[in-house]
Parts: sequence; structure tokens; C-alpha cells
Amino acid sequence: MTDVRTDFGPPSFKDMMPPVMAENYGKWAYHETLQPGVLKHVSETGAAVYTVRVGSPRLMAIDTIREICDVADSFCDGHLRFTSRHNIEFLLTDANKIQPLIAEVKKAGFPVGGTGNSISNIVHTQGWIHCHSAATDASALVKSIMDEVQPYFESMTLPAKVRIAVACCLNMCGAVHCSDLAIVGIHRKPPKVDADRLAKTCEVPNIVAACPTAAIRPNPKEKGVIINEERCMYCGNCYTVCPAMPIADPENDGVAIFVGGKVSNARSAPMFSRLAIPYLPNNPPRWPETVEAIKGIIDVYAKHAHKGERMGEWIERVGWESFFRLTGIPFTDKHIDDFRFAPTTFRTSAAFKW
Amino acid sequence: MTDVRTDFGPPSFKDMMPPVMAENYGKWAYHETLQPGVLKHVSETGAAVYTVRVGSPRLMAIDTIREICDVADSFCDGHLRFTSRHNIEFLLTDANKIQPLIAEVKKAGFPVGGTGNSISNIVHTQGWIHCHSAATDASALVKSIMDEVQPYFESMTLPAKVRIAVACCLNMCGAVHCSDLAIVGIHRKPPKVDADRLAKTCEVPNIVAACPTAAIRPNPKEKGVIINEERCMYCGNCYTVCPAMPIADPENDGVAIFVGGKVSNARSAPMFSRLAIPYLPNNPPRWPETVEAIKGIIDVYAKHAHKGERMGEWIERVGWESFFRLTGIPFTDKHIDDFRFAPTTFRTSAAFKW
Amino acid sequence: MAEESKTPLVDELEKGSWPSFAKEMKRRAKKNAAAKDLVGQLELSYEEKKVHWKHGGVVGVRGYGGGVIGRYSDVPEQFPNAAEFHTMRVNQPSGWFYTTDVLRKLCDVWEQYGSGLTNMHGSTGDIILLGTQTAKIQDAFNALSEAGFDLGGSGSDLRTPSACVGPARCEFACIDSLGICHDVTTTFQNEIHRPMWPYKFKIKVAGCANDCVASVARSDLAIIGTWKGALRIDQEAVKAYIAADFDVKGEVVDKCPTKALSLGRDGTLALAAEDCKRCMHCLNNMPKAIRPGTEKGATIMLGGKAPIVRGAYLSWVIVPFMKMEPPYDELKELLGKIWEWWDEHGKSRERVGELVDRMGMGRFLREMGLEPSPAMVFAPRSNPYYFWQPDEVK
Amino acid sequence: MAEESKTPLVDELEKGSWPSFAKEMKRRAKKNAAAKDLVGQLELSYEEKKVHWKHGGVVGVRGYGGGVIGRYSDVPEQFPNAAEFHTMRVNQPSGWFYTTDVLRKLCDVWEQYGSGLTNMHGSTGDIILLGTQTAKIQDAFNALSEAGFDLGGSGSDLRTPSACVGPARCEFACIDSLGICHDVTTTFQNEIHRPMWPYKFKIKVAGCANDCVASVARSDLAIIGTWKGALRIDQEAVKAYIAADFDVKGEVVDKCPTKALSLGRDGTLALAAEDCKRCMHCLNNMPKAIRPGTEKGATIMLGGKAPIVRGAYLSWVIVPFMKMEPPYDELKELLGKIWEWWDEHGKSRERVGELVDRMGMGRFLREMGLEPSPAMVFAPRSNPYYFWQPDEVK
Ligand code: SRM
Ligand code: SRM
Ligand code: SRM
Ligand code: SRM
Ligand code: SF4
Ligand code: SF4
Ligand code: SF4
Ligand code: SF4
Ligand code: SF4
Ligand code: SF4
Ligand code: SF4
Ligand code: SF4
Repeated sequence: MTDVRTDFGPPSFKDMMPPVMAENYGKWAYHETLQPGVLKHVSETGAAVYTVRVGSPRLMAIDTIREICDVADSFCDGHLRFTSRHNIEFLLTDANKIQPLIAEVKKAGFPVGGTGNSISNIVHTQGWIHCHSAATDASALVKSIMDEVQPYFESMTLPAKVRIAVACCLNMCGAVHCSDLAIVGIHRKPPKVDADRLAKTCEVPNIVAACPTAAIRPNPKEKGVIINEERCMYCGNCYTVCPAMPIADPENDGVAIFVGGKVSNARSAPMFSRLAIPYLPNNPPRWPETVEAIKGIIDVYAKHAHKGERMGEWIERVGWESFFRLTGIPFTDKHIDDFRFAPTTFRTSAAFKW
Repeated sequence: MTDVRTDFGPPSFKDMMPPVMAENYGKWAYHETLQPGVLKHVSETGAAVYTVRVGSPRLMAIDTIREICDVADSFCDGHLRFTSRHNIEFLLTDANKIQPLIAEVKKAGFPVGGTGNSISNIVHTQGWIHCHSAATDASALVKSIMDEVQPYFESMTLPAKVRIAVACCLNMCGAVHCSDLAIVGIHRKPPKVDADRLAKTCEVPNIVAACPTAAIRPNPKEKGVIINEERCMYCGNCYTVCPAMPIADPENDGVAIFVGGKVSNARSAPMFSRLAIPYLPNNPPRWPETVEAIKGIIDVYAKHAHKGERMGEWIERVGWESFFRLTGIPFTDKHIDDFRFAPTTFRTSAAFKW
Repeated sequence: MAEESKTPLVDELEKGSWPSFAKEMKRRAKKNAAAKDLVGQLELSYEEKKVHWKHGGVVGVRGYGGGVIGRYSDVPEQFPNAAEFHTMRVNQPSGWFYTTDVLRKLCDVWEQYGSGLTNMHGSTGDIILLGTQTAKIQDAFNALSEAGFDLGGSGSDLRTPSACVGPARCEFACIDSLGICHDVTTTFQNEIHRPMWPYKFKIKVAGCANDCVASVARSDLAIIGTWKGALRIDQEAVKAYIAADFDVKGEVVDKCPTKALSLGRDGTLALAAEDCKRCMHCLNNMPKAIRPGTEKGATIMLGGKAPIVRGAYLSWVIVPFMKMEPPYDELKELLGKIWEWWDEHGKSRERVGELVDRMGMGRFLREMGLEPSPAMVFAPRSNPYYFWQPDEVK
Repeated sequence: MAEESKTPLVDELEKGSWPSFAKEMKRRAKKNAAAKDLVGQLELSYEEKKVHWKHGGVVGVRGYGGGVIGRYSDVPEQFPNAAEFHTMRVNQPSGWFYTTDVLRKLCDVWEQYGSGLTNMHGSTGDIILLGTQTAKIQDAFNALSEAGFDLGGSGSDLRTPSACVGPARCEFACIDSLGICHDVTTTFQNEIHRPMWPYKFKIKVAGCANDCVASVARSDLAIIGTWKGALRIDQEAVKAYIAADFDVKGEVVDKCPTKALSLGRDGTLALAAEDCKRCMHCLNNMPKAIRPGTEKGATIMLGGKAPIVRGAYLSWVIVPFMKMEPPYDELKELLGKIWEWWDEHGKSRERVGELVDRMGMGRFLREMGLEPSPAMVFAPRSNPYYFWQPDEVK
């Protein structure tokens, strides 16, 4: 089908790992956290590897990547990795090089941390930098929030890990639906239908099928659709399948905050994040209302949660009614589910806290 | 609209209560359980009322009711009541009359008990004695089970209350969907459609709307319906709305056992009963397989539950995988939900017990 | 007609120590032909593992749309005296309290006009009078009303409300369950007796969260007594429990689901009031020492029902706290609003809980004018699919 | 073209201590016209609170059906150099391990053929090369393949699998997460590069139940390392923890969700193996003393995804335990079966989890030939709506 070389797949991690990892592959016995951002893993063979974790903007210019390579060359024999949360990890065997390396990266403006009971890097998405679907900008939100909570990245003083995620639309690219703190871009008004363009460029059945709440029905007359605005909850999925249904609206778009999700199985099962704040305005470039709200929730959590309790575990223990009381976040009709599994969230019990 | 006297409502409970209850109405301070089936309630005024609870067949001949009235006349100044589980309660003020009363009712063949951590009377339904919809007989099941577990009615030795309910079809008249142990009559094959009769006596839209799993669609040709047998789960609701769709089938009808439900808010929220045994045969007059299964589950519960733990609370603590292991009940594809809220019951966690 | 001796299967059920419904039936069979044929038909059902009743037909009493369940045998030629075997649902006194004279009157009526077989009681709460014929129903009703008894509900109407024994004999009662039940029943006689709704609607009243009438599972509207503020602890009584070797820590403190209780070295039981969710466990186990708080009222819950059609529902909180003083106007206004809304939007055979599920709690609360509260949910939504009202957006 | 100095809003985001994406963009903008126009367009988005990209068009590389996300500006006249700004998704090495020479090669390629802006990494795991034009894509790909890099997935295909660091650096790894990820990726190159399914399908591999790649939330198929039998406790090491004043009782024993652990007076830590659900908590807190059991393998979970369309799903257990030895035939056969079934029954844009939900787990298990197990559910069904197969009834 083609002349060029295809389907050869990615380079093997085996050719990328530092020798100490290759040699002790699968033999690791335990680890210690020497200081925030610095891990020591010890092998059954006695060998040790040191990891220095460094915060990254994720969006990086090749110029910066090359500088990071320089660091890895001078301290790590040219080996490094990235984490599942997009941090940079420098991998060393010589403990004496740890502090010099840290000095060097800090000089270059990179924070060291993200280990243990910290706030690590924010998993996020493209936003206005690269996605047509974005109701908000991910990168600016991440930058603005991390500027504020960086002390939590560089320390390990929280009750437990706090995983933050940002997604710029309901497609939720990133684990926004299962994060301790999740920020998601939302629309608040139904899409506008550009009838002529729709007739030309879109498939009506796909549009109808795309709507989670069955708010769209075919328009019998022309080849088009009719939106039942009462049933539309602005997810934008019709726009995803049909460009002729734009939904972006500077006046009403903004973000919502969900809380209490987790994915690990430690102690408690993975949990979905749940609605805390239905709407905060898009306020570029630094979204102050959103940053404040996030800080506020973190403070209440840090004050009230038991040691070792994830956000969601704390809320489950004290109850959601206490969460809203302690944070002072108003509880509205929007918080009450009315989608598919709604009745499973209703309080089918007369027992609740005042 | 009519000449006869209507809408005068029920007699007032005030004219029925014994004087001690009227006088101390709302003033009760505490209670003690003097022995299984015997309660002492003490008022702030110091007054006391004694209750002797007696097991009833629920289905009673007026002849028996009159005998019960005789007992109430000789010991309770003509006052008695029935409980929400259909037991009879004799209400006395003179403690000395308690034992004589007990002797009398026992002579008449009535057990005394049902209080505290016991198995009380079984809430049940009409069955073959009076309902066209019955897939099994309620009264015979109740009689056969209570004959076996009566010692638990007359004692208070179980970890907690065990509430048993029987319903003879999926309409579940009675709290079968929220009982510690629930027995429900089921069908296992789709209804037969009597086309001519249907056309004469039933409304097609009602039939179609009656099907929880959308297994019924109108038959375009004649005024009738077509059943998609793959989607039919034999609930019988189409038969409820249309006599021309009989579903009773002696060869395949039987009962299912659900466990772990509760309605009180004590400690834990009310819970639904959940499927334990998908099918046991109708085996009149005494349903030995069903009686055995019920006894088996009670024995395992009595052995493993902590003091004060309801059936469902015990199962939640040890996990359903342990319930099936300890009882030896086989786990099948039928146990896994595939109705509306199915995904909320799936194990979205890698943590489970072997 | 079936011979008395020819019912070996039914006879089996006369054996055993538990009071036997079979004995009851055969006892009546001696005196009543309908009861006798009923025994025969039941024997046939046991033989064939099959029900022998037909779908109920419409039978009734003048001026009433419900209260009688028509029932016809599908083997009338075999059991002519049970060919018609209708049930009358008679509204019980709240709390199922009786004086013997009233109960005897009831028996006399059913001796004269029915089979003499009953259920004391049906699981909605009515007195169930089993087995009469269409021709006798009006007279039976007239005799019942003579005896002071009216019919209960059936069909798409308000079903006979019921209540726990409550203040008549229970220290935990936070509301007058019996009074409320009687008041609601008498106020809504028309709704009980004349089916006019999409489907049935049930009300049950429990004096506290122990819910001794299973209202949360078995009624569309559950009224459950509770209190605001802290429960009351009598420290002397606590010490008495300890003195009597009751394990306060193990049985009560450790089992408090919210860990709101703590036991001091000196045996004082302390409560963190804001953590208590009023589950009743500690009161249940130490009734002499722990009592409900002083500000009493009810939590109103909606939607409970059996599985058909969309799966079973347990009622859920729609009003966290409502004061409960006669004449209960707030409750009755709410009931009126709910019925009107359900009547307007409900499909045929759609229970109110199914309707709220279909339309959404948010919309229900907005249209009922009820304040949203975290007390209404175990947890907020996890999906981002919520709605904005026109006045909330630009 | 927007003037460098004219981006006050973007400039605001250069301030503050956290590494700035704005600095990165402006750094590139100095050398690359496309990057420069990107900064300008972003400034415009901040001014107008509005995205300025159009729906992606189809752009690609010869022989590939995916791997490139076409992206066009809706204000091309204002920002001509960003008029086309496509993304290339490049398949990362498992575990995101790099040697600097390889990484530098990658930078060189993107300097020559792209904007020089990247995401390290995308949230599926790929290297994201941001900003190139249709005309350059084939050459860019050729240069990438020179450098040893192939494309990742996009569209309705198998998306680039990813894995936690696992055995390369983690004592908890029960499976070779990196090896499995690399093997699956190379085995299913065709599925990754040529969209042919109803929708996307994602695979993530976690070495243990800590799930450091969020596989349960972010992949249709999650492979999670675990063990059978009892975890291993080194009593000496336990005593060492106690000696070092680590609160074994408070931090570990009391927090074990199943109360499977108990600490003896003498400091021995006892396990009730049948109660342990392998949640990882005790291992996490005492890695020197507690290790996984010896019989290792994986739990396979299915269905995880984001909310669109039918609401978010977390993956659920479909195979409680699978041995994980190369060449992983059992896993690959299962994947094949699942894809075939999904392909046959799935609607367009229906994820596999949505399909199983629609068709029913029972049917899925029967057609996959998988054994039902209580491990697959938190609780059995509460409704009575289940099915019997023809061979199960008379
Ligand atoms: C490097 C990384 C894996 C990788 O391949 O990149 C990693 C590495 C480790 N994780 Fe993780 N986790 C990593 C992402 C995750 C994620 C995924 C995510 O955040 O998106 C999770 C799930 C989070 C969640 O539940 O929402 C995760 C949940 C855990 C847990 C469970 C924590 C809990 O109690 O819920 C542990 C155990 C612990 O921390 O005690 C853990 C433990 C560890 C250990 C200690 C394992 C070990 O012995 O090496 C590693 C060092 C942890 C630390 O940072 O102190 N790791 N870990 C990831 C670092 C991300 C980052 O840059 O911050
Ligand atoms: C008489 C009756 C109310 C009535 O108006 O008829 C009643 C009466 C009392 N109940 Fe009840 N309950 C009665 C049905 C119920 C029901 C409803 C049912 O079973 O259908 C429940 C809900 C059961 C469930 O959760 O599934 C019920 C759940 C309770 C509880 C909560 C138990 C628990 O821990 O879950 C208590 C508190 C306790 O027992 O400690 C309670 C406590 C009591 C007390 C102790 C209240 C009091 O101080 O007087 C009464 C004596 C209980 C006893 O039997 O030892 N009662 N009780 C009902 C007797 C039924 C029978 O004949 O056996
Ligand atoms: C007599 C009684 C059972 C008993 O032996 O106690 C009963 C008997 C019937 N019920 Fe019931 N239900 C009875 C209490 C209940 C309860 C329990 C309760 O009320 O606390 C329920 C479950 C709670 C609920 O309402 O959901 C109940 C849920 C049903 C249903 C399912 C309704 C639903 O929405 O799921 C049906 C089906 C229907 O309405 O068509 C039903 C229908 C029926 C019918 C009328 C059969 C029919 O389809 O027409 C039965 C008449 C039998 C007969 O010939 O006498 N019965 N029914 C109970 C009424 C006696 C009384 O008035 O006191
Ligand atoms: C680049 C990336 C975000 C990022 O900044 O990292 C991304 C970007 C897009 N995603 Fe995504 N998704 C990305 C990871 C995810 C994830 C997270 C993950 O894979 O772990 C999810 C949630 C998990 C899941 O798959 O459910 C995710 C769920 C979606 C969805 C919703 C799918 C669903 O079934 O709910 C869509 C909508 C669609 O497919 O039409 C979507 C669609 C898109 C599109 C293609 C927009 C569209 O509608 O065509 C975005 C292209 C943006 C652009 O111009 O580059 N993206 N997308 C991630 C891929 C990078 C990579 O390959 O490594
Ligand atoms: S979350 Fe939405 S806007 Fe953001 S990258 Fe994904 S699809 Fe695009
Ligand atoms: S935005 Fe979402 S809810 Fe509204 S019409 Fe489109 S698909 Fe339906
Ligand atoms: S459960 Fe079914 S069969 Fe039994 S009485 Fe109710 S409707 Fe009739
Ligand atoms: S029995 Fe139930 S599931 Fe089957 S067709 Fe009738 S209504 Fe539908
Ligand atoms: S519900 Fe409460 S008040 Fe009513 S009887 Fe039961 S315990 Fe007493
Ligand atoms: S009522 Fe329940 S929650 Fe409140 S203190 Fe007592 S046991 Fe705890
Ligand atoms: S998932 Fe488990 S094995 Fe993989 S890195 Fe995390 S802790 Fe280690
Ligand atoms: S792994 Fe989890 S469940 Fe098992 S013993 Fe450790 S803490 Fe308990």
C-alpha cells in the first residue's frame, strides 16, 4: 500500500533505561523518599538508583528540552524519563550528584518535588493553544494554579496526595473525572445551528446520536436538526461531530470544579470526582476566581482530613453535607444528579447531618 | 353522586387504645424486653404497659379472631393490636397476668416471640389463595419456613433482627425488595400471546409501555404485539396489563432468593436485597429446597456476623465474594446486573478477596 | 364439589408448630361453602403448581371507585362456590388498634356476607376480607359502615395510609405517627375512594428513623420522625448502664456510624452534635440514657416502590425537616402540589418516583418550590450534564 | 502579523515561580514564525475569551490512517503562519524513558519541520509535536522514522498504550508493565495506525493496584498487576519500623480496609490472608517489610472512559487473574475477541464499555467465554430482571 517504512513501532525502553535499571529490572526491594522530589530505590542486589523529580510546563520548546538534556548529560550519564503526570525525572547512581543537580535545575527555574503527600503536576489538555473544542484555556489555568500551590509541590505536608487535573471541555482529555480536584471548561447555552452549512457538511443521524440527553431530533422539513433547548445541557458533543453547531460563547463559557476523585485502589476503591462548583467565569489570563476556589478547598481539606486520607476519602467520612458546610460552597439544584444513574445518588435514608 | 353514607373514614385509634396508652400517649420514657415476645414500656409518669407479642398466620378465620378476642377480654380488658408484620400484640397493665396469658395463647397453639434479635413473622402476600398473578404460593412457603425457624422467633439469639418476606410475583407486594431474606415467585419463560383475545381485550400501547426491557413491539399487521424473546426477562408485567398474555408455566416457575436488605436507618442506610439464588423449583406443599436454602443462609450469617450486624451489614463488611464463598452458593451470570444501573454495581476496583 | 378428605397436600400444611393458615381455611370450610371450595382449588394449585384465578374484573360499591378486588376462579365448574371470590379492603384504625367488641362486629359482618376468611392485615395495612360475591358486596359494605368501618384504597388512587405504633407505646416517637396517619386518611377520603391518578400513591408514617412501617421501601411518600439539634444524654443513666456491665464502648460508641460519640474515663458519654446523623443506633441500645433532641419534626421522603416497571426505588429525602403540628397544612399543601404535578406529567402506570427520575430532581424541586439541600443526596452528581435556567445566563 | 510586544495577557503568564508555558512559546517565537503567530492568536483568545481553531481536517502520512491531528486557525489572515498548525502524535518509548541523544534527534527533527513546540507528553502518553503544515508532514515523518520514532494513534483505532515505570524502578511491580506495553504496541501496529473500529480503544498497564497510569479511569482496557495468595511479611523489618517509631497500628493496621492485619504484643504483624483484598495500602506504607505474594499476574478491567456520551465509566473487572508471561497469548486472544465483538455490535462512536453496558455483562461474558465471578461486581443485582438461556429451562 505504500513504499515508505511503516509500523516499526516505538524505540524500545530497554535501549533508553540507565544501566542500573536494566541490571536491577524487577529486582527493586524498597524505596525511601530522601527529601521532597528525591527518591532512593534500593535493589535486592544492594544497588541503588536516585530519582530527582522536576516540575515541567509540559508544553516545552525544543530549546528547553535540549537544556534538560545537558543536565542529564552532566549528572545522569545522559538518562532521564518523564512521569505519567508529565514531570521530568533525572535518574542518578551517584548520591553526591543529587544536590548539585538540584542546584542546577533550580537555577534554570525548575521546581523539585511532586513526591509523596504533595500536589504534583497538573494533568491537562490543549485548550486555546491547540483545540477547537476548548471552552477554556488549560495551560493558563495550570500555570496560575501551580504558581499559587507550588509550596505544596515542593513539600509533603498534605494529608495525602492531591491530584489536580484540568480539561478544557467535557471530552475531558485527562483523568479529570477521577481527580482529587478537577477543573473542566463548560458551556452554558445550547449550540447555534448553521442550517445551510449543516446540510452541506454533517450527517443528521450522527448528530442525533451524539446527544446524551436526546435533545436533538431531525428536522422533518429540510435536511437539518431541531434542538429542544430544555433538554440541552451544553456538552458540545453535537459540535464535535458537526462543525455547523458552534457552541462557544465568551459571555457564558467558563469552568466547573469537581472534587474527591481518585484512581488508586489503596484503602478505598477508585472514585469519580463530583460536582463542587457549577460555574466560575473565564477570566484570562489568570482566572483568579478559580485559583481562589481551588486554594480554598485545599485549605479546608488540609485542615480537616485525617493523615493519609485522600480528598474523596475525607469527604466520604464526614459526608458531603459537611463538605458543603465546611467549604461554604452553596449547594444548588445543579448538584443533584438527573442523568442516567441519578437515583443511585439520592439520599434514600433519613440519616444525615445538620 | 350516591345516597349511601360514604367517606366517613376508619374508626379512630383513640377509641381503640387501652386507657394506659391514651393517658401516657407520647410520654413513654424507655422500654425493656422482659423475655422473648414480652415488652415493658415505662412512661415518664411511671405508668407501665406490657406487650405480649404472638405469632399469627395472618390468614385467619373469624372463628380464630373471636378466640383471640376472648383472650384479650380475659387478660387485657378487651384491648389488642396487630403489628406491621402481622403479629398479634396483647396489651396489659397487670404484670401478673403476663404468664397466664402466655400459657393460654400457647395452649391455643400460638408462639410468643418476634422481639429483639429474632426472626419475626414473615411479611407476605396472597399467592395461589387469591391472586391471579402468583408464580408461587406465599402462605405455604411462610408456613414451611416458620415451622423450621420458629426457635429463632421464640428466642433473641441472632446477631440482629432477621426480616423475611415472601412475594408470589415480581410485583413484590410486601417489602421483599428490602428484606434480610426475600423469597419471590418468578417465571422463566416469555408469555404466550393469545392474539385473538388480545385484539379484543387489550390496548397495545399499554402492553408495549408495560415492558421494562422494551421486549414488546406492536405488530404492524394485525392489532397485536410481537415479543423479542431475547429481551424478555419474564417479569409478567405485560400479563398484568393484558390477560391475553399468560405467563404461568408449572414446569419452569419457581422462586428466587434475595438477601441483605434493610429499611431501618440504624447505623447503615436502608439497603435493597440482592440476588443470592436465581431459581429454586416450586415444590408444593412444603418447598423443601427453599426452606433448606433459607436455613443455610441463616446458619452462615449466625456463625459469621458480628453482634448487632444485620445480614446486609455483615455482607458489606466481609464482601459479597466472601458471602458466596461462605454459603457455597454458586455465582452465575445472572447475578451480574444488566438493567438500568448495572454499571454502578460493577467492581471498578482491582481490589477484591480471593 | 371437592370432598373434604381429598386435600392431602393442603392437609400437609396443617402439620408443624407454626400457626397454620391451612387449619384456618379448613376450619372455615366446615361452615362455609366458599371457603370449602377455596381449599379445594388450592389443593388443585398444589397438584398442578399453577394458579387458578383469573384477572380481576371490576366490582364495587355504590359511590366508590375502589376498595374491592374482583376475583374469579378459572375452574368455576369444579369449585362453583369459589367462582366469585372477591376481596374487600377495609381501612384499619391507625396502628392496628382494636377493642374486642369492634373486632367481633367485623367478624359478624364477614360471617354473614363473606367466607369468614381474612388477612389481619394486608401488607398496605388494610383489613383484608377474603371471599365474597358481587351480589353481596353492597350489603356487606352497608353492614361494615354500620360497624363503623369504611373501605380502603385500590387502583390508581391514594392507598390506605399506615403508621407505626409511635407515641401510643414508643419512647422514640418524634412525631404523632398515629395522629398524622388518621388525619391524612380522613382528609383525603375522596383521593382514597376514587381512583383519578396515573397510578397508586402510598403514604406511611414512622415515628423515627427505625422506620417500623418500612415506609422508605413501601410508600411513595414516607413521613419519618426526627429532630434538630443534639440528642439528649442522661449521664447518670449512662453510668447505670456501665454499672450493669453493658458494653457502652463496644456496643454503642464504636458502632456509631459517624463516630460522633466518645466515652470519657469517668464514664461520661460525649456527643459531637454536628457529626450525629440521627441514625437511632445509640438510642436503640441505651433507651434509658439517650433521647431524641427537643426540636422535633419529620423528614419527608418520596418515591419508594416495588420493581415494576423501572426497578425498585427507596424513597429519598425531599424535605429534610418539616414541623408536624395539626392540622398539618404544610404537609397537605405539599401533597396537593405533588399530586397535581404528577397528574399533569405522569404517564399511565407511572409512579411518582419514576416520574421524578424521568423529569429530574432539579426540575421537581424548582416546580415544587423546595430548597435544594445536601441532605437530599448521598453525593453530588459525577457527570457534568447539568442545566442553567434562562435567568442564570447572559 | 502580531507584534512581539503586543501580547500583554500572554506576558502576564510569564510571571510567577512555576515553569511558564508562555515563556516556552515566546522563546520559540523568537526563532519560529508559526510559534510567533501562535502566541498572537493565544493573546487574541485571551482578549476575546474564545477559541480560534477550526475543526480538524484530515491530514496524514502515507500508509497511515492516523497519528496526525489537523488544525486550522479561524483567523488565518491575522496569523498566516499559524493558519495550519497540525499536531503529530509520536509513540513514546514505554515508561517515557529517553537517552539524551535520542531526545536531541527528536528536537532537531521538530526544529526543521515544525514549530519547535512540544508536549512532553500528551495525556494518552504520546510525544506531542505541536505545529506543522500539511506540506511538511511527510518529510517530518520520514525524518522521525530516521530518528527511530513511529506515529501514535488517533481516530477510531487502538490508541498508543502506556505503562507505569514498573519493574524498571518499582518494588511493587507484579507484572512487567513496560514489557507488556511495548509488546502489545509492536504487536498491534496495524490496529494503532489504521482506524477501523467504531471508536477509539485505549490500553494502559499498571504494575500494581496503585495504578500510577490511571488505567482504571483512562483506558478501555486496564491491565493491573496483582498476586494470588498471601502477601509476604518480613517480621524483622516490621520490628525495625516499630523501633523507628513508625506507628504500625495507627498508620497500617487500623487503616487496612478489610481489617486483615493485626499487630501482636510482641510486634509481629499477622495477616488473615482470606480477608486481604490487595489494596496496596500496607505495602505502600511499609515497603521494607511487606511485599506482594509470589504467584503474580494481572487483573484485567474493561470499559474506562470520559463522560461523552453516556457518562464516564471506570473500568471494571472482567478477568480476576491472568498469568502474564511473554508472548502474552492469552491477553492478545482476549483483545482479539473483544475487538471483534465490539466491531460487530458497536454503533459508531460507541466505546466498548458503553456497548457492554448496553448489551449486558452476562451476554458479554457468555460470548467471550469468560467465567462469571463475584470479583466482577461490588454487589449482585438488586432487580429481579435476569435471563435464562434456552438450555437452562424446560
Ligand atoms: C513516577 C510515577 C509512575 C510513572 O510511571 O510515572 C509514580 C511513582 C510512584 N508511585 Fe504513584 N506514581 C505516579 C503516578 C501515580 C498516579 C497517576 C496519576 O497521578 O495520574 C497515581 C494514582 C493517583 C490517584 O489515585 O488518583 C499514583 C498513586 C500512587 C499511590 C497510591 C496513593 C494513595 O494512597 O491513593 C502510591 C502509594 C503511596 O503513595 O503510598 C504510589 C506510589 C508510588 C511510588 C512510591 C512507587 C515506588 O515504590 O516507586 C513511586 C514514587 C511515588 C512518589 O511520587 O512519591 N503511587 N501514582 C508517577 C509520578 C507522577 C508524578 O509525576 O507525580
Ligand atoms: C411493633 C412494631 C411497630 C408496629 O407499629 O407494629 C415495632 C416495635 C418496635 N420496634 Fe421496630 N417494630 C416493628 C417493625 C419494625 C420494622 C418493619 C418491618 O420489620 O417490616 C423495622 C424495619 C426492619 C428493617 O430494618 O428491615 C423495625 C426496625 C426497628 C429497629 C432497627 C433495627 C436495626 O438495627 O436495624 C429498632 C431498634 C432496635 O431494635 O434496636 C426497632 C425497635 C422497636 C421497639 C423497641 C421500639 C420501642 O421502643 O418500642 C419496639 C419493640 C421492638 C421489638 O420487637 O423488640 N425497630 N421495626 C413492629 C413489630 C413488627 C413485628 O411484629 O415483628
Ligand atoms: C393484598 C396485597 C398483598 C397482601 O396479601 O397483603 C396486594 C395484592 C395485590 N397487589 Fe399489591 N398488594 C398489597 C400490597 C402491596 C405492596 C406493599 C405495601 O403496600 O406496603 C406493594 C409494594 C409497594 C409498592 O406499592 O410499590 C405492592 C405492589 C404491587 C404492584 C407493583 C406496583 C409497582 O409500581 O411496582 C402491583 C401491580 C399493579 O399495581 O398492577 C400490585 C398489584 C396487586 C394486585 C391488585 C394484583 C394485580 O395485579 O391486580 C393484588 C391483588 C391480589 C388479590 O387478589 O387480593 N401490587 N402491593 C396488599 C394490599 C393489601 C392492603 O391493602 O393492605
Ligand atoms: C492531545 C490530547 C490532550 C492533551 O493535551 O494531552 C487530546 C486531544 C484531543 N482529544 Fe482527547 N486528547 C488526549 C487524551 C485524551 C484522554 C486521556 C487519556 O487518553 O488518557 C481522554 C479521556 C479518556 C478517554 O479516552 O475516554 C480523551 C478523551 C477525548 C474524547 C472523549 C472520548 C469519549 O469517549 O468520551 C474526545 C472526543 C472525541 O473522541 O471525539 C477527544 C478528542 C480529542 C481531540 C481530537 C478533539 C476532537 O474532538 O477532535 C483533541 C485534539 C486536540 C488537538 O488539537 O491536539 N478526547 N482524550 C490527548 C492525546 C495526546 C496523546 O496522544 O498522548
Ligand atoms: S479536553 Fe476538549 S478542548 Fe481540551 S483537548 Fe480535549 S477535546 Fe480539546
Ligand atoms: S450540546 Fe450536547 S446536550 Fe446540547 S444538543 Fe448538543 S449534544 Fe445535545
Ligand atoms: S406479589 Fe404478585 S402474586 Fe402476590 S399478591 Fe402481589 S401481585 Fe399478587
Ligand atoms: S414478561 Fe415482562 S419482560 Fe417479558 S415481555 Fe412481558 S413485560 Fe416484557
Ligand atoms: S418507628 Fe420509631 S417511633 Fe415508630 S415504633 Fe418504631 S421505633 Fe418507635
Ligand atoms: S444517633 Fe446514630 S449517628 Fe447519632 S450519635 Fe447515635 S449512633 Fe451516632
Ligand atoms: S503502579 Fe504500582 S508498580 Fe507501577 S509504579 Fe505505581 S506503584 Fe509501582
Ligand atoms: S493490602 Fe490492603 S487489604 Fe491487604 S492487608 Fe494490606 S492494607 Fe489490608
